[in-house]
Amino acid sequence: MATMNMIQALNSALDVMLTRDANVLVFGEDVGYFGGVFRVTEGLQKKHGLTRCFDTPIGEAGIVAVAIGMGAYGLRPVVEIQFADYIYPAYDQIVSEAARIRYRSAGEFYVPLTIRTPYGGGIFGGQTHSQSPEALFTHVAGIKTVVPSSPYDAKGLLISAIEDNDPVIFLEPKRIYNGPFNGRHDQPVIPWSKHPASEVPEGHYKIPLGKASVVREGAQVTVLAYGTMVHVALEGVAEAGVDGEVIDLRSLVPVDIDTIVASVEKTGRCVIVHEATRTSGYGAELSALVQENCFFHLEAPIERVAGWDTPYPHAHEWAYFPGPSRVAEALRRTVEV
Amino acid sequence: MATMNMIQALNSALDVMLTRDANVLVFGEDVGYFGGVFRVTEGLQKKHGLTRCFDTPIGEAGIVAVAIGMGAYGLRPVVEIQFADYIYPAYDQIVSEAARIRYRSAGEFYVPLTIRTPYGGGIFGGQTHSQSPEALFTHVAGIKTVVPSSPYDAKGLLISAIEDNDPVIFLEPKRIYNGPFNGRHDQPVIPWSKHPASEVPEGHYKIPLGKASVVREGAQVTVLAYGTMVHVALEGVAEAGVDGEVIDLRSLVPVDIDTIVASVEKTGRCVIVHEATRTSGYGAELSALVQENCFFHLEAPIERVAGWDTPYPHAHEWAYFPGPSRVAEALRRTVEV
Amino acid sequence: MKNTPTLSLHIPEPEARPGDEASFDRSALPPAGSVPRPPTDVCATTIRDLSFSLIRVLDEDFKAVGPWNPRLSPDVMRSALRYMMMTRAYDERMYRAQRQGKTSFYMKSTGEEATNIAYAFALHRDDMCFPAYRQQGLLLARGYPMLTMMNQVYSNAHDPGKGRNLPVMYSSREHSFFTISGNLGTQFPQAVGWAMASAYKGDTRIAASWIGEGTTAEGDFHQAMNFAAVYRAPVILNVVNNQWAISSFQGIAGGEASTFASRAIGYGFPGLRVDGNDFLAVYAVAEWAAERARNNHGPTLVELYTYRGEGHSTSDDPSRYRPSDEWKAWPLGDPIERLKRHLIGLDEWSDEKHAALGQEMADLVRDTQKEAEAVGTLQGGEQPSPGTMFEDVFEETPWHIRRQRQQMGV
Amino acid sequence: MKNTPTLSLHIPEPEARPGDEASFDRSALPPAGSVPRPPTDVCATTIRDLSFSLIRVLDEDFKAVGPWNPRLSPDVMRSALRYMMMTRAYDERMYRAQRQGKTSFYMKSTGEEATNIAYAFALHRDDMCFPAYRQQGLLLARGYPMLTMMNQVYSNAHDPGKGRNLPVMYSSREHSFFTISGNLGTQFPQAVGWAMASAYKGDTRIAASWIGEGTTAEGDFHQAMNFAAVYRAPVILNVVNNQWAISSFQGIAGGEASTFASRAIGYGFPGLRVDGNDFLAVYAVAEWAAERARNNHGPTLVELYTYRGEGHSTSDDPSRYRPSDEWKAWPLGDPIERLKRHLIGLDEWSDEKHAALGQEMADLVRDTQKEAEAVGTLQGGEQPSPGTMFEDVFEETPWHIRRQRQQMGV
Ligand SMILES: Cc1ncc(C[n+]2csc(CCOP(=O)(O)OP(=O)(O)O)c2C)c(N)n1
Ligand SMILES: Cc1ncc(C[n+]2csc(CCOP(=O)(O)OP(=O)(O)O)c2C)c(N)n1
Ligand SMILES: [Mg+2]
Ligand SMILES: [Mg+2]
Repeated sequence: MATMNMIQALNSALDVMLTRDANVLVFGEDVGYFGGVFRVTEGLQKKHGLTRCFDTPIGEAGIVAVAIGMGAYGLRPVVEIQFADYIYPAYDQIVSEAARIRYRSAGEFYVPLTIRTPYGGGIFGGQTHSQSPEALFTHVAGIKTVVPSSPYDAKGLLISAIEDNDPVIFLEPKRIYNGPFNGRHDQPVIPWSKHPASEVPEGHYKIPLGKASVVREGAQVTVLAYGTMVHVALEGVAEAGVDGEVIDLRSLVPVDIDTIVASVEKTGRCVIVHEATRTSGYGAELSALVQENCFFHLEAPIERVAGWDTPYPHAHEWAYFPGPSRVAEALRRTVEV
Repeated sequence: MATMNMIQALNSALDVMLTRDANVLVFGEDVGYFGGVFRVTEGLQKKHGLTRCFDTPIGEAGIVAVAIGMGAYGLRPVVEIQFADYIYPAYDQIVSEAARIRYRSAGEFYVPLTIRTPYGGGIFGGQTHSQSPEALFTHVAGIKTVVPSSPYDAKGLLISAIEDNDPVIFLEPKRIYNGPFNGRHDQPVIPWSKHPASEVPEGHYKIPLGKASVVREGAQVTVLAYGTMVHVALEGVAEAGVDGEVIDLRSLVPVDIDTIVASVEKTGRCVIVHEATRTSGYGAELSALVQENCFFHLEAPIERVAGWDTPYPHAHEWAYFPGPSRVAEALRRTVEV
Repeated sequence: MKNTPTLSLHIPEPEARPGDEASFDRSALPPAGSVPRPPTDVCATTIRDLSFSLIRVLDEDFKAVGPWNPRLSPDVMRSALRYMMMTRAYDERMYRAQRQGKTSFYMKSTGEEATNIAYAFALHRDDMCFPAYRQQGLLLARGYPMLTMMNQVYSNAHDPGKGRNLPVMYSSREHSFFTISGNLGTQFPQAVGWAMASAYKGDTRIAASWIGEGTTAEGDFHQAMNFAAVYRAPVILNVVNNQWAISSFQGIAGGEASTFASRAIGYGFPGLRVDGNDFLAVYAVAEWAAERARNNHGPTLVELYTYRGEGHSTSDDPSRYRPSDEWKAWPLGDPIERLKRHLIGLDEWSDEKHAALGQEMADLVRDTQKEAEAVGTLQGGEQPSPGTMFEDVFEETPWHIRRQRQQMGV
Repeated sequence: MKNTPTLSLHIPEPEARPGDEASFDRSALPPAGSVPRPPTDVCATTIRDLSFSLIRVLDEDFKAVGPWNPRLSPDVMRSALRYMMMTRAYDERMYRAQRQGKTSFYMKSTGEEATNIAYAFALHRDDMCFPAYRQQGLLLARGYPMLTMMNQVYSNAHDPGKGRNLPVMYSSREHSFFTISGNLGTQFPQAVGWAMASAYKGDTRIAASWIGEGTTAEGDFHQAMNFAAVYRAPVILNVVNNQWAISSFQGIAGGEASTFASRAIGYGFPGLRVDGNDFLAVYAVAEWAAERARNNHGPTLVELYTYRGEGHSTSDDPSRYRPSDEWKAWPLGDPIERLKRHLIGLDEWSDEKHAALGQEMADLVRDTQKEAEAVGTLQGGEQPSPGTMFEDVFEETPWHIRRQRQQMGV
């Protein structure tokens, strides 16, 4: 066991996999010599060699496309898209190719590709360094979408993603790379070392894709969240003073429907929290799923707390970011019904 | 008034706008001399000239990008993406640029761009000529998404889209270009000429974006649909023998919330129908909206009838396509609660 | 401000439209044998002019001339002729099958057979190919069963793709033939990735890919070119310039002001232009590029200069946008006819043998078609079961797809 | 199967890393004045060699020599010098303001001032520019108020962008300066579209755009090149090759095997390569390309060969990936220093005047900064009201955004 922040945990996952499997290789913009703009690939080129962790041209479509070709060859590429906001040039290769090749070829070819990308707000990144595009992937058959919320989960989920034989979009909530930010931007930053989930085994371990984690048990209302919003949700529960059950989804596709349903059947109430713009966000799918599966248990409308339906505005970081107070308000409304 | 099928109505809209406004121009793959693979732009180059309706390289990103630049200049480009399945190479230009330029520049620049694209299944087009990607646009702030279901609406909505000062994704349900297909693929095709909505004025008229149309009034259950599914929904209502109120949304963003809420408050029940894959489809947003706005009126779970969460498989056209029987089943389940 | 003229927008137009006389004046053709053949380890910067020339081996008398003559044995050439004729016969039948309603769609490769069949001979059997939709000849020439191809076209129960793909979207890992995509150009950078993987593993296999000249306009063309250049990937990137996309001529794709082969110059690797209707020339160029790749000298772009003899697909009617006699006017002839005449000139073939082979191919295709139709077509017979629709989305089917399958009761 | 060697994967590496001695051996520099200047209506196919050369006007003694000498008046050159120094002073201050926490981010253009300021002089005022994030000098030289730029950087209440954009993402329709995007390369084909629109309307205005050499790897580079070629758009496409993207050198972008200018060859239009640290050379090339575009001869690609003197942005630390003395080793010097010495050589300038101008610029920037900070910074003072966040998503705000605004109570 070692104490790691999320960057270190992700780095450790890559290191473990590069060490174990000669078919794993890591590449992307600035990930080689420099070690990535968020330092997640630091030291890997030096340790594992130039051809196993290297820089690429600034062409996200090309990065994903060559990774698909490598996957077809039999490698297990792990690529970094520098910011999720820059994944769109690769969108066609992801949704028309990576997601389709197993189906198209009836299993003759498949793409064991992991696409890591920092996402989400809270860092004054403005419109093009803050986006949360998960719903643009959850709608696409053939892709898994995963979001960790702690160093421990990050490493275990990333190893699972790399070992998975299907393409995985691995969204890294960059706001919590260094600490479990709970949305209280006016308070000092808490480092991961103060949090139990920073205890991370140094070797190989996995957290299965498709399994949620109940991070706080509660009886009054179910809160569904992922990424940074798990910590914000916990803070919102505290602020509202309600007995909320907070579920960290971890995987969005496949989603852990059993854990969700069991909780909502127990609480009869549900609040969904995400950073992405509200309309057609993944919260809509969650709301529909809960409603379909738990209709007769619901005692109050399911609420969504989400990013506003605008681009992410630089100076309005905290007015845009769905912080604990907005979560708390929704919780109060929900339990009062 | 003339009798038009949907192709003719769309052609007429383009012709009217090319005639009225020298800033309107039309381009895309095969749209010039040939008149488009679905013939929507037939005759326009000959009538309006080579520079007003022309062919482009096969580069969807380039098509949308140059249209954005033209929009910034002051033109009103109308581009065709040959199939919605091929819009992904242009995705970055659409979501990061067209959708953002007004916001980014605080209104100094804007993009009065219309992107027409045939979409949807029912034509044995297989995986790459059948997709319904609307939810990938409804999630993006700054884009309007419009889907007509009849010749009359198609022309009026397309003219509104062209005159709109923001980018509009205009999805043309290709299965109903020639007739109001109701999902009964084993029955002879009905031509538009038998349908009242094929009566189309030859001149200029508009149908406002953001207004739904109640195509069948009913008391028992509300059915939300758009595009081809409007006709399938009507057929499903008939098959189920329920008194369904069928709403043709026409615009997905902005959506006509008032019409939806009024109907569901009346019926207490709601079934949503779309062709797109179910998970994170636009039906999820509709379900969430209905649930949030009408929770205390709901007497049964909202159901979604949608495409399966797989790519669109060629030989299984009718097993995949959400036809009237699947709608009818959902309606029966819903009214029986 | 200076007094400048008003600007005007240039829209490229082909030389001839329906009703006009077909014309290929622009295609100034250097004589066969006139282009030098550099060593395969040549520095790309010294052979830029090859991008603007045209490598030809068969001359007007169907003799093989010049430094690019690959000196193939008559046996190899007869075998190549066989596969070209097999492909043409196959295309002819499947086209008709679509017209008879037995399937939804078909795409012929008439006139372009040499552009890919030559690669089946020049490449190793396990070199990986990333084809577009018009390289069926390559698959036949690699020995893939024609019956299985027909089963794919018919989407019947024996289609290895389980009826999921449009007709002609073949896939065969065993034949090193990558699953064809309906999205243009996506396979080009994937081929580069496969080649990079092979180099990364210290393998000896190389990759090849094909796209049409229209498809070079996609961003993926640039990704392929750039990644191939940066990492010196052992890959052959082929652009089949058959003069037409669907209704748009190669000028709309960017072919008015330069050649497609010359795109390679800006990336710093060789771009060769070859008579695509000359089997020997295509073979020679493929062999050159393969040897270069295999010896770690990196990628080659090959422009295969040819003509699409038939409609784009069964959904197309070319008489609406080009003169109906344009194929006849094509100055580089028919690859089958040319190879046949070459072999006859060598006394290794005859009109009688040719007619007999034609008949043999027609019979083969007809018999195979009967077999395939005995299984089923899109319209009837044995078809893939709907339940298979839910398989292979993921390696393991997750709950939501399982639930949907249950809901459908299959 | 032949006995071939095993393949290996090539990963480009720069000549020097931290700790190594800085080196630019590869940059073989032709002497100033040695490159011929063709007429602006030249056929592109005849000047392909210009893509591999380097157009230079100022020689080692800072004299203007050769056919590209634009023969600018001393007044114009002094004015250019002023804007280059203004830009450098502005960059210096704003960089420090970020370090002081007054804003979140900043990007300097140190060493690259000539690559865009020369265009402010060579283009017409209403020619439309589609910049990347490092063309602030162009905006200053077109007379945009520095105060407004600072308000943008500070995201304060007077930021015309209402605080929505990252610092340095300016926009000014009045100054024909398109709203800067955070997504690399998207503006390149947009500029082509604007130019096509101008041509379509029979206007006389042309467009210009700038991207970095790293950004040429995006698909949008290819879209811009291809659409510009096909429709002969009146546009100047500039690639600022400042040797580095963030931490990756120009070889990772495809610069090992060819020049960026040579990319134009495959599209059939001129690709010129110019000393980007030589104001006169950049001006001359801009003027040439503009005249060509204005006379309906279509696009030009310009590679501006320069060096990024500072970090990529305030988020970057270049000492981690390149020798710290690399800028000093850059063989083409500093554009400000070179223009200064040229003017001094002409007896039109002096060290004293230069020092005074330097002081004037520093004072100007300091005073303007005070004014801006009196309004507010990202950390305090008058800021855009949160309600404005909901404006301009659409021309008319639809119900769902109105409802969200109400929910937020602003
Ligand atoms: C991304 C994408 N855009 C558009 C299409 C529609 N389409 C299919 S084939 C074709 C023409 C391709 O022309 P070319 O590349 O020259 O190939 P050829 O058919 O001539 O072999 C078009 C536009 C597509 N399949 N994919
Ligand atoms: C589509 C996209 N991918 C990645 C980035 C992240 N990024 C910002 S600047 C930059 C480097 C650009 O280098 P270059 O084009 O050479 O421009 P320079 O900064 O040297 O002027 C990168 C990778 C981005 N902004 N957009
Ligand atoms: Mg073609
Ligand atoms: Mg750079």
